[in-house]
Amino acid sequence: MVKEKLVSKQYRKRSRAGEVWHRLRKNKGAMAGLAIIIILALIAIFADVLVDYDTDVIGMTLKDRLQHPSKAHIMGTDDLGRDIFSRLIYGSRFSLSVGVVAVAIAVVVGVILGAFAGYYTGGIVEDIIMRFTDIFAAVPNMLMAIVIVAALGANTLNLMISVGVTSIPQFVRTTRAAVLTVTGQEYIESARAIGESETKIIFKHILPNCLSPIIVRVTLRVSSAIISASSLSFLGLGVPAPAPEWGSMLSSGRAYLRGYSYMTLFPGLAIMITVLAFNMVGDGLRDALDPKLKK
Amino acid sequence: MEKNKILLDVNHLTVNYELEDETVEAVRDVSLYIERGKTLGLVGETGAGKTTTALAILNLIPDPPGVIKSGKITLDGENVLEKSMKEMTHIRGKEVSMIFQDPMTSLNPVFTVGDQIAEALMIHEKLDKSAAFKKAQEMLEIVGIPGERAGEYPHQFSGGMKQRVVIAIALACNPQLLIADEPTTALDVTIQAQVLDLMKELKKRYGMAMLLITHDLGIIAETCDYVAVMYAGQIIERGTLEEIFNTARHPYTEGLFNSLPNIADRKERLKPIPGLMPDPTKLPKGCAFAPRCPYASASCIEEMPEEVHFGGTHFCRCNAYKNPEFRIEREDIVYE
Amino acid sequence: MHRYVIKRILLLIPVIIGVSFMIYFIMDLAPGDIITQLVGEDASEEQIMALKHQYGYDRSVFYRYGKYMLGLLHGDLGTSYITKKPVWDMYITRLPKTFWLAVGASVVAIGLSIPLGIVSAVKSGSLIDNSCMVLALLGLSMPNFWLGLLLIIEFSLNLGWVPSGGFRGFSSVILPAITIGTGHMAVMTRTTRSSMIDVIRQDYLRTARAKGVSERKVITKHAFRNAFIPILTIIGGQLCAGIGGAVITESVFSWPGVGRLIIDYVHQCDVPVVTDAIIMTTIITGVIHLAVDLLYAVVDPRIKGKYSRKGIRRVRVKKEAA
Amino acid sequence: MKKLLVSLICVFLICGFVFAGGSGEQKSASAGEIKYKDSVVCADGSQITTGDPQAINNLQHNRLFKCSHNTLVSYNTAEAKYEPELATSWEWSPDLLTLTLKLRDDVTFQNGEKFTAKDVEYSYKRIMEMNSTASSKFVGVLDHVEVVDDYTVKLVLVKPNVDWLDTLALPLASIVNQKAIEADELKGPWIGTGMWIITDLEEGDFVHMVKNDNYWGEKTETRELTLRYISESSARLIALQNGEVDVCIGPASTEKSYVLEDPNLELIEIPSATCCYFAFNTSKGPGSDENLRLALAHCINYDDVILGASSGEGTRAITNWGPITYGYYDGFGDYTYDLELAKQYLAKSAYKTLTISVKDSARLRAAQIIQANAKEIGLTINIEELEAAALTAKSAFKTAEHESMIYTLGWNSYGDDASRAYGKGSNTNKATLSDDRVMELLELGRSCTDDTQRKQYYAEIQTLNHEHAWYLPLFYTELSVAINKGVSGVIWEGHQSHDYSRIEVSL
Repeated sequence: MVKEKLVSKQYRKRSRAGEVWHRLRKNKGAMAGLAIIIILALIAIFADVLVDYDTDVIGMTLKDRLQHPSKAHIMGTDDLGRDIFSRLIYGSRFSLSVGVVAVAIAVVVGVILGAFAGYYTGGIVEDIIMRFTDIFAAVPNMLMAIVIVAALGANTLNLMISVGVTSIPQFVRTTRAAVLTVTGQEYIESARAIGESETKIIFKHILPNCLSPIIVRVTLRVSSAIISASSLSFLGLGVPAPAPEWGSMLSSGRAYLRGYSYMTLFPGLAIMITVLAFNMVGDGLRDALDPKLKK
Repeated sequence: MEKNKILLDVNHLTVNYELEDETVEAVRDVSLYIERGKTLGLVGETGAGKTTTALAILNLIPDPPGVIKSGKITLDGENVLEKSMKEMTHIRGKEVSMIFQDPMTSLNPVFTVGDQIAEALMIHEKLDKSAAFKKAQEMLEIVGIPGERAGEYPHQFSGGMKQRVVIAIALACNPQLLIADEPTTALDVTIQAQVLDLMKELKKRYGMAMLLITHDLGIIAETCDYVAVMYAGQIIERGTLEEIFNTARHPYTEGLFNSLPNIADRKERLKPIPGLMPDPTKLPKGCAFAPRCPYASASCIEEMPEEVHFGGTHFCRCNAYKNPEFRIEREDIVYE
Repeated sequence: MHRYVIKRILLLIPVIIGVSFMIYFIMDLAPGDIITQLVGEDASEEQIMALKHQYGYDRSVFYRYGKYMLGLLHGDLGTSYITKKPVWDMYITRLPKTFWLAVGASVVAIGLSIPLGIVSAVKSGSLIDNSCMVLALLGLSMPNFWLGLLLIIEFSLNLGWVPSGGFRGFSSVILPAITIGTGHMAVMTRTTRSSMIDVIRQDYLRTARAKGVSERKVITKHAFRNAFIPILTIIGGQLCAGIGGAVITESVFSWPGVGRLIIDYVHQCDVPVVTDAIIMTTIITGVIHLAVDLLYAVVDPRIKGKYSRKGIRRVRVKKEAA
Repeated sequence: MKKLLVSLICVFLICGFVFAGGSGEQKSASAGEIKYKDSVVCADGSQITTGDPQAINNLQHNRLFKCSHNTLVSYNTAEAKYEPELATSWEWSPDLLTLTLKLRDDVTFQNGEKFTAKDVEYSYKRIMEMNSTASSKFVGVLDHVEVVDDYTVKLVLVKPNVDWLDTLALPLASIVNQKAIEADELKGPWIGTGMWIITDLEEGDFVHMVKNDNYWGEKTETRELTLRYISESSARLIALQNGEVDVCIGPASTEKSYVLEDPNLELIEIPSATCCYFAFNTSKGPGSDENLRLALAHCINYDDVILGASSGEGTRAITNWGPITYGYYDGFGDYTYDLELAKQYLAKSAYKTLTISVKDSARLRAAQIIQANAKEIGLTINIEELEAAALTAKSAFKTAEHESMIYTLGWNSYGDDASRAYGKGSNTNKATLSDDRVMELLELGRSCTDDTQRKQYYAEIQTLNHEHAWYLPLFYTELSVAINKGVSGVIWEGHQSHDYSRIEVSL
């Protein structure tokens, strides 16, 4: 009776995921971010329903070019008479997919490499993986991405690859560090003792216990991947026209800064809000997964 | 003159920690006083509110979440709680010093120990840097550390040595009151004795009063003039060393003694107090000890016990004494 | 200590070789044809053949890389395909500009974020803290190129206070420095805050307060110095990023720095220029990282001990054979 | 909630200050007697990377070399004639294979060396051996140089070329000094005989020049001249409005109104010789199908293309030829915009899709409009965006892997310039043309001294192009330059290699 009372409500029966979700739900910023992401994802998925690609997004009406925001075009039109709002809606597809796919590439490669490097500490496997990581990490991300895109040619897939590849070192390092801590735990010893295969130990016992730092890094990395991707597009190394990638919309609005600043304002806001949402969720997740960090 | 004998007087101090969705009543209506040159031992389990009481004296309770709800703390005739931040800095370290529980973490790792001692001197004695450092070296010698080690960093010292450094910091400006918050708990037993001896010696040398917080009755027996026992934020019994050790009145105090091993009879089983201290966010209406108390009656759960005085300085808070016949069934304990 | 420094510098060598190999090959893969770039589109067959021979394009990429590395070993960074100038000269004229920009950005970032971070940590949970954190989050989420454009519109175009681009004295550094600094500031404020919050809970601050140190000094002296290491790491990282050239900001502000050098010559497939510039960046980055690591020891005496010990980098664990 | 509120406020603030753009401050022009600025700055959107006139051949460099170096002759566009520069007179041999030039005897290089015929020999030899973009103009054309005496040279050509004088007038044919180059391989070529001495060249930033007080010709009041690189057109114009620069090449078309509104500025519009055209790869694939070519020719809305690609700042091109180029002919008229006709042609074609390769944004926009136009007749167009270098490689005459592309060519004034677009083997022959009759006509034109006859040859080439639609001319880009009102003395050229050497800016 007395004992039960003493068990703090925090520890009352709830799965770990449930516990994290409970903490996350209390974080208003994270929930707002999550809501924005869900809305953006819905917009991206249903972009085809919302706007017609051929007429609204890439169809040009030159007589309507460079119109300031009005009732007909709430965000105005661009230099080829295309409705900026429609293009922004469709552009969510590119920004989100580039961010997500790029990070997915980085996660798959980075986590596997990181797990092996962390598990086979001290061996040649770790040496090779970590030296390669050092080399990749030694080149500033943006430069690396630029060189890769320049070599492969500018298109959406290559954009994803280049942003993804430059994110790999972070995941290798994060995973390795997490694996190193987990590998020291006794249940891994016992798994080894009962003779489970090493691959099984890595993927079944170690990785699931390393998830929190990886999840946090994924969310935060998606946001920077979106910025990197739109930066590359801004430099003309991204999604080829006429696709309405936000970064390239901003870039094309650059020539019309004076007098037509709305052309850069709205894509800029769109990028910022998306990135902000991912950052807020990432922050919230970090706090929720690691209560120590919270005040 | 009589009034001046009392150095520290804490009256009806109540401190809460106000968290997001709950309030911890850490200290509830605590009153205590210390005379000049005397030592008061404050005993109790972890979480009883001993440290909070001590921090309140220096007005160091972390705010938020800590709030001093009511009470008055008079130090040398002045109310500490009414002092401004700046005035407080003149009291801390000068009039009252404090030694903390864990010497491992109570020294700043990035400054040399000499600098850390000298800092107090520079603030209170207005010494310049080199003079302060010299004095710091002297202080180190006093606590038994070679003065030339003043240029070393805390991580180069062992736990016992660190606590000596902490003591040196505390005593650097000759405070009138030293608050020692479990000064030896984190140390090895052999080192404990050394540090304790050092403190006793220094106390004598400087004629300080001391508030010694501990849960170790042995230390109390060795060093204190008076003893106050805290439970769930309240002082439930207070008296001189002899009164408490020989004629403990409160069932909790009694329980504390009973849970000590008997050196004379090693085969005797320990008699721990059953149960745990109540959740400080949900204290019962009546006596906080009632759920664990072998003597508890129905009224104990309902009524908050009053202080019952047993002449002179000895009192306890227990409803059982409403019955004048009540006595604790006491076993003889030989304790030295 | 210098054993450690020497070891770190030696460790940099394989990284540089790796980076040069990687960049050289990627650049060589690039679809453009440097020869056509050089002689123009109307060149005759003989001209093209002669040039191909001259630049080793009639042989394999390994030959070209080998030749390039041989030059590098002799301290010769080679000459640009396009401008025919020594790459070193090209790089060294750009570096100071990039350097000033990086320093300017760091000044903006450090100057703003450390006070903000400290205040946020001390007043954790208050309106000030929340506002600072929201600002930091916005700064983090704002694409550099957009912020740059906004700043140009306002301060150069509308107000005419500062030049809109190019490198012309102090006033021209302001806008790009703010642009880069904002992103840095966001990260640094957050780091300062979390690091300070960790430290603020430490017992030794209570010790300091108990001996009568004023609250202000407790925070700025006792707490900050302990919280400084993560901040130092961030400063180092940002300085490195800055030296590598803030490609985006440099192109928004027509800044003649290293980043623009790289992007301009990437487009023109000038392999030596790009590879060299990236190698130089790697070296400088490595040196900055080393300097930061050495500064750790100055800030925190506990770290100094680690550097003098041997083999701290990796503890080899021998696994028993099953 | 607090956080959300603060975020919202910030967003509004950002919106606020973007839209709240006020107008820049106005500077009052001072009146009085004419005084000139000591230091003049010209801004351009392309960067200068070298001070060696023979290493490179492009517009921004040409502008520099016209200041720092001299050529033997120069071409006066306004009067359409060649004028003496370092040469005082010249004479063709009857077989059109030898050109004899008399040189000035009063010219010294900026390093103090005297200018003689030896320098001409050295310079031209250097070009031939250099293997640069400039070399291609000399290699295969000039055989050798004979120094007759100190002030007379003979240029012996491989084959007759009536346009040879034009090549000599190009900045790449500038005369450099042997001693200077031998002393300093990098900065030696900077030394010429021009009015301006290059003192500082920071590629990606600026070129700084000071006046050569020993210049042999008429000198200006200006003492220092800087060519500055500002890549962003907006930034460039802002710099002009702020008074940081005096000349701004190519203000953005949307921003021209700011120039017109500003009382201190002036907008110069120059008829351009740069033609933007659509080129089919006629050697293979869909581009080899004449029906497809004609179908596209009749469905493009050319006005939309001009509007979209150059913000309407272009003039419709009827023929793929420079408007100031020798032999211009447009007697055949425009392709009619006729969707039915276009559909008929397309029906006859086996191809229903076409890929357009483009590299930069203006061409990309043009491609997008053509893509939309073609959709109306059921022709699917894919747009492939490539790096400049990649596209160059892909569309070179020998590789020719592109299906079609949009290209711009800056036309020179001499007739044989056409072989760049039509000549077999030329890498700027983006149609990969190897039509026998066209090649014959080019050859005839090259060695024909009879004016009428030569013009007829060129007219026939253009007529053939119109009939077969190898190239679809789109528009001539319009050039504009924004300048400080006080600027004078600049020779503005349609091919954009403006001559700044006599620039003066009155205060």
